[in-house]
Amino acid sequence: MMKLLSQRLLGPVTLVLLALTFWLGLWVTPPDKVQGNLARLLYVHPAVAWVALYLSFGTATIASALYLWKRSRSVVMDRVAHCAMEVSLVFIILTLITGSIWGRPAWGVWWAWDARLTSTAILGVFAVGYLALRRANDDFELQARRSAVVAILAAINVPIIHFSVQWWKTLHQGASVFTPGGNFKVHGIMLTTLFISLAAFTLLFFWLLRERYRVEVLREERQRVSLDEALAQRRREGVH
Amino acid sequence: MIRTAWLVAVKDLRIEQRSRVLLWQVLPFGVMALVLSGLALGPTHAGHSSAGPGLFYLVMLLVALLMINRSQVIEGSPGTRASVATLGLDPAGVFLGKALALAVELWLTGLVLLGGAVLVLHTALAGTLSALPSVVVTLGALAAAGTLYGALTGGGQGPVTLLPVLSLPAFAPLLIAGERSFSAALHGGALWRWWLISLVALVAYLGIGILLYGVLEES
Amino acid sequence: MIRTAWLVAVKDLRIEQRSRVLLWQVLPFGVMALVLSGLALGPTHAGHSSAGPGLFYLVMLLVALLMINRSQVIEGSPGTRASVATLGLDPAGVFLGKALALAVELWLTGLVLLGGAVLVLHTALAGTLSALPSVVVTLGALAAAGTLYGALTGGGQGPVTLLPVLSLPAFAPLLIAGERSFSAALHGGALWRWWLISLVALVAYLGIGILLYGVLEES
Amino acid sequence: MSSPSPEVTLRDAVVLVGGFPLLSGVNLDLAPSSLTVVTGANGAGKTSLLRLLAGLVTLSSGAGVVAGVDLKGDLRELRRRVGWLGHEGSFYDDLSASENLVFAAKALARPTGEVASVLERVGLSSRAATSAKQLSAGQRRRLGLAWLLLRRPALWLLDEPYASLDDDGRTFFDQLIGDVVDSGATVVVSAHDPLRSRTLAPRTITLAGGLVVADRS
Amino acid sequence: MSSPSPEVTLRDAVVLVGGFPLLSGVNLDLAPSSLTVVTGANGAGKTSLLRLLAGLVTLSSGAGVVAGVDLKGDLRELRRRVGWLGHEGSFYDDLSASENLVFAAKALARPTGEVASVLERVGLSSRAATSAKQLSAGQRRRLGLAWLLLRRPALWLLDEPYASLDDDGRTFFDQLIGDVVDSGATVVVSAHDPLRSRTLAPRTITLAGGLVVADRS
Ligand code: HEM
Ligand SMILES: Nc1ncnc2c1ncn2[C@@H]1O[C@H](COP(=O)(O)OP(=O)(O)OP(=O)(O)O)[C@@H](O)[C@H]1O
Ligand SMILES: Nc1ncnc2c1ncn2[C@@H]1O[C@H](COP(=O)(O)OP(=O)(O)OP(=O)(O)O)[C@@H](O)[C@H]1O
Ligand SMILES: [Mg+2]
Ligand SMILES: [Mg+2]
Repeated sequence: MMKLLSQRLLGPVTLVLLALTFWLGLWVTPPDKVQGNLARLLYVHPAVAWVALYLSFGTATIASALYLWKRSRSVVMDRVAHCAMEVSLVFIILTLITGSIWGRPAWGVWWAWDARLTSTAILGVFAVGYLALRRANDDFELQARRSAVVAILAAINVPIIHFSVQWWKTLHQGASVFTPGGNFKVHGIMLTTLFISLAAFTLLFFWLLRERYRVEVLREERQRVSLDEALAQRRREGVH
Repeated sequence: MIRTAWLVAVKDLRIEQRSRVLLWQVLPFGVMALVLSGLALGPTHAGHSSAGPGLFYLVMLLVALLMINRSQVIEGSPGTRASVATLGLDPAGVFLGKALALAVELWLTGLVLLGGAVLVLHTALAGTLSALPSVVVTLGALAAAGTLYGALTGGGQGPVTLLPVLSLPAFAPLLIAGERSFSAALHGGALWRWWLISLVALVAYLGIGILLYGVLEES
Repeated sequence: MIRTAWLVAVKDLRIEQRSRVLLWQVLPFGVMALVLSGLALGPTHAGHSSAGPGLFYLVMLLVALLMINRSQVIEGSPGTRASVATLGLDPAGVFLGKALALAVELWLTGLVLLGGAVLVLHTALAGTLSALPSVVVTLGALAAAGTLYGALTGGGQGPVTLLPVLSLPAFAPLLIAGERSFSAALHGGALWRWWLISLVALVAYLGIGILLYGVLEES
Repeated sequence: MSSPSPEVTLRDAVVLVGGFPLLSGVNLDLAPSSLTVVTGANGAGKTSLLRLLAGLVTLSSGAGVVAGVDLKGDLRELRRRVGWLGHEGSFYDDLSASENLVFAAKALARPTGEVASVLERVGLSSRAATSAKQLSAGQRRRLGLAWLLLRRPALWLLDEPYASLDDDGRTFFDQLIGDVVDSGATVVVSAHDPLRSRTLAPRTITLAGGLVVADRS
Repeated sequence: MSSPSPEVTLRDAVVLVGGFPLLSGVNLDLAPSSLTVVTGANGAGKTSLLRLLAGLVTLSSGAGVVAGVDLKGDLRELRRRVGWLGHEGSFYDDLSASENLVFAAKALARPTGEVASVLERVGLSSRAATSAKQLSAGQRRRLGLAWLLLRRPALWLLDEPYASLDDDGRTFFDQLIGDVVDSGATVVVSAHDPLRSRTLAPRTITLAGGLVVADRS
């Protein structure tokens, strides 16, 4: 019952929250004193980054670990990992795009050699590598195992990359740009909007993941139909 | 010769397209290498856009090494080489075809990486655009030279690691010429002189290849 | 496990020694790449000894890619993999053995290239010497990680080009840590913190390899 | 036919690679200590069947137990129990014939003294120091056999062992599998020619289209 | 025996690779439009002899003329006149069976329409779109034959063509070489089995230790 309800409601609630975020972000919240309307990216960029880095990559990693673990080794886990990684790649790209759009007027450049930017790009390449590996081999089992290992290997790099942010900064001052407190005066309404955006994008992630998963299952079902055909055809090869 | 060249180029590109190595493997590698070399230099050096052309060409060189390697791998096992040898293809045509296929791949990668350089290394967009003809010629020369050196080291599976050693000294002048004319395009300067060097190198390598490729082929 | 590791390491090193790939191909490539990346940056950047550590590690990374590749190639054709699989070697031992062989090769190359850096990139000799322990550990971690990624992409001949894409992001933190501690050794600074990161990475990769290498092996 | 616990049991075994069914539903029981010849037209699925039994490909659907190991279970354990001789060489090309065997012997914790006698048996003594990639086709096949002789597995899977062996080689080979079966191991051979030795009376299984279509003892 | 101009003439032919003599002084004359079978123990030098005739290795000492080309001369010209079927596959693994043949047809300026009929002849019609690396051992051999059928060379050099062909394949193959010889081409085959077809009466040459030790018509 609960399950059914949540299934029904996930999509609509996500849409409502997203609409609310945009309404609050575009019309209700005031423009920033320094950055003007540009600061409205605050309601998109951090939320997108949160989904990309932690939510979807994390889901993919946990699902992969569960797949490798003998007792829970199931196709479901492999599928979840695969789908979450795809969603993650999309959100990483969105993070890079929104960040770049923000960076161009804010810092005058599209890209800076900041640890956070670099680490985000690196994570993106990890995701691409993962997806590339998935198409590199015919053997389904091998594929699943290898990509699960890649996801886990990628995940140990996340903390390393994460900590290197601080170390890098302490060594190279001036590269740090992420000081929202300095650039924004976070009013109550802005903070609320920020949180709503986080919630909205979180739900969006789950929604996308579920849809992607459904598509994957459908694809596999279609494959199974063509598979029966292939089996019949192969068997016919024997009879002359 | 032209017919053979076309045949070979189409074959190579079809194999490449089928295996999607360019899209899924070479391009991400290029992007990654660009980012990494930026990292290795640290923000002080890489932040300067003056390092842009050099890094771009360095990465293109590494990408080219991968692709030359691949261009030899798809020629297949010794058995395949033996039978293809019995087709009696015109070696000049084979050379041109393989060089063309390689050039197409390098141009595609170069385009993406130039975009990356603009975004990541802050090379100016206008200057980058005006460097385009020189980049095209330089990458073409790289493809021609690479095909020659690929044939030199191809064949057995042993000497794959030999390729970088042999080809890097030959690529160095190309790298310098390309970097100079790219820099000139960015900051003003004698663009055409360096451009001309690349052009001469392209013509020279094409000529040498057409004349000598037959000598290099698997005996 | 230890016995298997030793057996595998000796086998890999013997094949390497017989084919002389390290001496004749990898080393010259490393030296060449060092010189070339100096060239690519132009005199303004490369002349500074501050670029030394970064370039050294960048080149070591490229060398490592070549050697990882090679370490998979010597595992031979699918047929060989199939029969070796039927020997039932302990995968943890195989992992350790291959990582050890790779590490030995990387250490040898690193030693030569450090000499090159002192000569060509003007890094201070004393500082370079004091960076040695951190270099050893970092290269060890590179070998462990590289063996893992090599097994991931090995097998068919297709995915060889996949190796750089998959492994470069993993190598990036190692590169940074190595570069930092090398720089710290040269100019004074928190050497030990970076050294520790490399050590943690080494232990982590060894642990993962021992646990998961079996999962990766050709099925 | 079905003795206490059959060495090989397959039920509706399907092997898919890239969406194509290499095996399309094989049912098979093989008794321990038996000799089986698998025949069939080119592309019928002989190699695929042997690879499945060796744990070199995974079962896509159906069920199977080989040498006491479930095919859905630990394939590494299975591989440890079988010996495999394929179309391609099965050794390190850059090591010499004897170095290859020494490696195998050490990996199996077998005394390395056996190597020389095994080389002698397969007629490669004069090529002991030649690197494997320089051996001729038949010599490579013999080296593969030598590797198996060292292994002494419980289940021998031999894919067209006759191909490129000369007359002596084939006679030796027939003797060898006779001995092996007598000593209690199970042997499965794929072949296009009937075995020559009259003293061996194998069961012959014919494949077509990835299915068993005939079975004759 | 020696008709107007023999297709193959070898005088004391020696082939050295890495200091080892693969052939140690072969004397041989082959008439045009003849069928020759080369036999010999494993490692006797059969493959090496065929490779020499195909211009795939160079002559270290001695002299030879094959298909009108001096072995010390333009080997590329020689390769253009012979057809070679080796142990390994002889095509691009990543292209499909028919794409491989279309490539060959275009390279030879032959109409690509022939490809379908050639595939039909070697029994690979149902695998036309399968990539060469996925074919079974026998199917690869058949694809190699198809490649030669397109080529229609003057001198056919076939290294153990029987290996891994099934019954049908061998019968087809015997017919094929009968036709080929009748149409005026010369065929040299290395084999461990005698040819099956009784209508073909080949000359049989036996090698041992890189030398011709027997010659029987
Ligand atoms: C290409 C450029 C950029 C990339 C790749 C990028 C990436 C990221 C990532 C990965 C996060 C999540 C960090 C975490 O939660 O640990 C983040 C957060 C954030 N980014 Fe960006 N960003 C970029 C540009 C910018 C710009 C130009 C600004 C504003 C001037 C900005 C402001 C923020 C803020 C305010 C947050 C949330 C607070 C925080 O955790 O620091 N970003 N960004
Ligand atoms: N992706 C694919 N598409 C179509 N057919 C495929 C594909 N992959 C494999 N095959 C076919 O699967 C079969 C594999 O058969 P297998 O190698 O087991 O044959 P075999 O009985 O050993 O034959 P041979 O006697 O020639 O060795 C072949 O017919 C091959 O063409
Ligand atoms: N470097 C070397 N050192 C020693 N022996 C070598 C070397 N290179 C090649 N050989 C030998 O040369 C011979 C090559 O013979 P070839 O391949 O022509 O034999 P073949 O008659 O075709 O045998 P098969 O029937 O097994 O195919 C083999 O005996 C091989 O061991
Ligand atoms: Mg087979
Ligand atoms: Mg031979």
